[in-house]
Amino acid sequence: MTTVPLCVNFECDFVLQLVPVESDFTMDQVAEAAAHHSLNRRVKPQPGRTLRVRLQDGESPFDRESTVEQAGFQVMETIEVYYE
Amino acid sequence: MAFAKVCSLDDLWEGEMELYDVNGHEVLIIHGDGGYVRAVQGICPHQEIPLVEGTLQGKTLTCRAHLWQFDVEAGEGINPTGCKLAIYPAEVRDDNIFVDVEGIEPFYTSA
Amino acid sequence: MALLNRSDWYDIARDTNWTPKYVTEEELFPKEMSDCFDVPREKWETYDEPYKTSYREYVKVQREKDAGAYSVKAALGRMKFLDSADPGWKSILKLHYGGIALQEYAAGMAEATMARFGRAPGMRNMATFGLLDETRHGQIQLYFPHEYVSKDRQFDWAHKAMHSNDWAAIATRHAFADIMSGRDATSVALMLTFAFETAFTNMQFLGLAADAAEVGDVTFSNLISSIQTDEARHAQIGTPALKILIENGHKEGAQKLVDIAFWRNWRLFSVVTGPSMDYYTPLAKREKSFKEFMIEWIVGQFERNILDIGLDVPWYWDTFLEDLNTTHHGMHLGVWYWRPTVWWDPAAGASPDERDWLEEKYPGWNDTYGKCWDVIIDNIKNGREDLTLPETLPIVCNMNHLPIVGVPGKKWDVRDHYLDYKGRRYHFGSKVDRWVFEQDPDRYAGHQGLIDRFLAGKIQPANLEGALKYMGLQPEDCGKDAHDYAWVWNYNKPDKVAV
Amino acid sequence: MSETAQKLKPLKTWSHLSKNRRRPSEYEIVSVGLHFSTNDPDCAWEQDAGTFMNQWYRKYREGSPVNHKDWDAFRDPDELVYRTYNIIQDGQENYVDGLIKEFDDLEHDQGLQTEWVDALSKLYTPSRYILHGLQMASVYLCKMAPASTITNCATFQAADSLRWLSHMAYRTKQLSLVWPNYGFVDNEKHIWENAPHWQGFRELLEKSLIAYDWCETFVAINLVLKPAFDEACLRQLGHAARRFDDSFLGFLTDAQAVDSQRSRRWTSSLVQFLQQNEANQDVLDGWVEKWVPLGDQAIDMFCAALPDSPSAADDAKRDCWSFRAGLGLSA
Amino acid sequence: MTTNIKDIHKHNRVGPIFRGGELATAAIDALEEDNPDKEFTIEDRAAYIRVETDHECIIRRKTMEEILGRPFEMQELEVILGSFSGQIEAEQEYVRFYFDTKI
Repeated sequence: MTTVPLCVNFECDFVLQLVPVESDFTMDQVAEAAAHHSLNRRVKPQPGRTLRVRLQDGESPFDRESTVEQAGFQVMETIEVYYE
Repeated sequence: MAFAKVCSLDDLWEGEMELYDVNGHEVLIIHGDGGYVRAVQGICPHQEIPLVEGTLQGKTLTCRAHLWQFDVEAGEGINPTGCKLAIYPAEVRDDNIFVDVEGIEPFYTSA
Repeated sequence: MALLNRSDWYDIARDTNWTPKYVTEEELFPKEMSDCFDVPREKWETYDEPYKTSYREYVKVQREKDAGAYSVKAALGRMKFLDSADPGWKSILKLHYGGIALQEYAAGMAEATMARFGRAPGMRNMATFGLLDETRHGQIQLYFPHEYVSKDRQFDWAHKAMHSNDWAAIATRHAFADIMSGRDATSVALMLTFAFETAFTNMQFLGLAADAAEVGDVTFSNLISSIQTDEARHAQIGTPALKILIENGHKEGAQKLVDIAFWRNWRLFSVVTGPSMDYYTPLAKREKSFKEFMIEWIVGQFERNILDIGLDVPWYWDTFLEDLNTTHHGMHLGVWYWRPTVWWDPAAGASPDERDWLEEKYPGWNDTYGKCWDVIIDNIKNGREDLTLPETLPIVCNMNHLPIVGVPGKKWDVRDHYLDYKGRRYHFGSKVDRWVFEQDPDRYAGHQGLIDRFLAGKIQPANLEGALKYMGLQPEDCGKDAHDYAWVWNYNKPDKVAV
Repeated sequence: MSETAQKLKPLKTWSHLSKNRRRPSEYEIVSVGLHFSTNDPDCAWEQDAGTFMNQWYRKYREGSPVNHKDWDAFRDPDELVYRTYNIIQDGQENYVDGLIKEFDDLEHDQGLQTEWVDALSKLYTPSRYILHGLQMASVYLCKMAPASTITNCATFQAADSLRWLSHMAYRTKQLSLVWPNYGFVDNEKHIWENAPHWQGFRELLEKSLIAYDWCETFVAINLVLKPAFDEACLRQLGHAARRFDDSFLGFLTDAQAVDSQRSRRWTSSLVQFLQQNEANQDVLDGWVEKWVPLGDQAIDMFCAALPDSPSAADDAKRDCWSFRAGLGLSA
Repeated sequence: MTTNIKDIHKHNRVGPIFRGGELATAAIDALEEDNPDKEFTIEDRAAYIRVETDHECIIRRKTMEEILGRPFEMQELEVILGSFSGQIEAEQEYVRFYFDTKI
């Protein structure tokens, strides 16, 4: 298991942030790690909706259960985290 | 007995002077250019003006109010002459300034 | 015989090129230090500086300028103004002095590049005055804030900032290395004197002076507008250089350097001057909005000048005009949120009245930036200051070294304009920053931004605390909300009254 | 209360000056530690370490054979700051204005002997190239010096050179109006590039300008070229001028000497400062030995052309020698 | 803002931007005297005064002397000349602001 720093673009936030995740994190865990630095800080949560992860400009999100390793994220990969 | 620690050389840099209360005496501590340390009465003998508001050039202290000047080495008035500043024994030990105020009273003129 | 006029002897004082015999021309004027375009020497000899002065006139006029600036300072007893100044205004002073004093001094070294390696004697003479000017600007902008250090430790950063690894210092150093310190004499003439000093310095030194006058900071207003009179003169080093380059078939190359410099300056000013004018200056004292000042000085004045000299407007001009509505709001939000990482106390500038003003000047502000501020305001009201403080670092652009920002809220458009180059991924805040990189990758590629250094393990411990230490910030230095959140309590006033 | 104990004391001055425990002067407040490009020896400017400019600084500043543990400890003995420089030089310019006016009223140029007018056209007015070269070399030193307190001295020295270049241009024009057939204004470049008496100075100047190591520039310019120029082209020329009743030139060179004296004061201070590190002595001596022969040759060639001045070369060389010897340098 | 931002630079306004004070007042008077066929707009923002006219204007040293009633060297204007629109030609007897091109 290694730490993978990511460049996170959280929906409706104004800035890209550095978010380190572990290689065995699922996408839900990635979204949670990202949310920690944006939700309730500068972005209002939307209860009942699910956060998804995709590559910047990616057409579709990764499976919620797939891991960072499976998704093949490079160090400082730019991902978008958004409400489905 | 009576040397009391007043401040450190960190508090009072070369080129500075500051007014301190030392056991009830108002004392002007001078840390002059070149590193000498003197302690003189804090109030001008002329009128009730704190000398800390004056200016120091070399060893000449000038009161801001009426520009009376004193030699802080000897405590003698330079202009006008005939007046005096009380001098308190002062010494530096381990980067701290100590002053002895015992038995010394400031001078005042009635001018 | 009557005494001579300046014009009688002026040309003799710039007839000083000769052909070297004991060394080669290339040794004396290496291309990389003198002129990246390699325009022949005889072409440079047509150089004619339009704003002339002589040594005799210079020392007399500059003595008078200094007498004015120093006497105003003495007469007004600055300490008293500072005691009563709005905290937001104090932050402008801290930001200004820290960001500018030592860079002005460094600009003197770039003037020295022109004074030594410039190919035209007239350029060398004018740049010698420019070197003196920048010595003035460095020194006077240290002398004025020095008396504040005993009152407020953040003023120490007037001297300290450029020596530190604070992100704002890295960003400033990188931008100025690109337009002056790291360039040859000809490029300095274009990038520093033309693209910077006939454009952006007007914003900070005259635009902001207007705000200063409104605020009542007469000393500062007088100081910076006095500085700009020097800039107005030595900024004219660039114009004749541009004309020579265009005449000799180098319009495209010259245009590119101007475009690079303009963009780099624009991004830097979006974080320095933008927040100062639109957020830190007390609302009642704002002469104009940042955008309005930009329109006056840059769009109305500088853009017209570019065309008059024979260049085109930069290729990204439409992007830039759009940016006027957005970038500095994001920069401000970033600086405020990461306030412990700066040496001044950012004023939020987001009280209800201020938001009305922002909405009026920048329609749509409430639906975008306002959305982020809404969450911040709720957190403060609910006693959750912790949520208004950062726990990670923002990604900074590998060109401008400022946070990569975009529009939040309903018009969310944030994105990373990255580029993979020689096996490394570079992140950029805009396509223009990426374009700048692509023009000359080896000038930038080996440089590490703050995030690169963090990931390389140069910042220890590897957390925000370690980052603050790396940036040289002691707890007393770290920025706080300038008004201690008093602006938040202007929200929901009726409730408070009811209680 | 550990929290209170950790709290930093209020500052009295910039934190970098606080360690001195001495109230700083205006000079120190605005002059010390202004270069941030010296902080990272591998990368002067915030860009790729391999850029041409970064390599240049690495080679010619950080790579200089002279070293000092604290370059920022250097102080200008005159403690000049920008503000005071202008005040002083405005006063000096008033004085020169007065000289110009006074001698103009006396129709001084009209009364010059033709032999001396010829000498002026060959020995005096062509030196604008050296004055400008000194200006260029001084700004280079300013750009490359490892401490802002050294840079500032070089800045004012460069400005002084421009000052004298301006006076020279003025005098050149004046002389051309009174003596139109002596080549004033138009012929100086030809003389500078061809007349044998200038070739020594020209060689010294051109080579100094490419002595790109910051400290070698300093040695070549401040310890060799400037003293040689001052002694030969000002003092000895001034002596000759007085022998030909050209007291104006003598007064002008005396006024210029005021600037030169200031230059020598900081030059001396910088040499002494460098000598605080014993290893620098050999480096300085090596450079002095390299450059002095060029300086002496320049003096010899120039003074040979001075009319009625048989001892000029020896006097000038002796004065340069004693300036350097007084600083403990090997020539 | 009624004008389209993309058209804002399409003008021919030139002129000095002065710091305020007595000298600036004199210089504005001189501008009006030295350019009798021109109309000037003056925008006073306390810290600076923007003076503009169409395409070209000049300030002469002699005119400044007449207005001030004292000897005046053109270089003294530098003390108040914070900026300017257009190009500049600063000579001993006059300062001129102009555009090469017309839009």
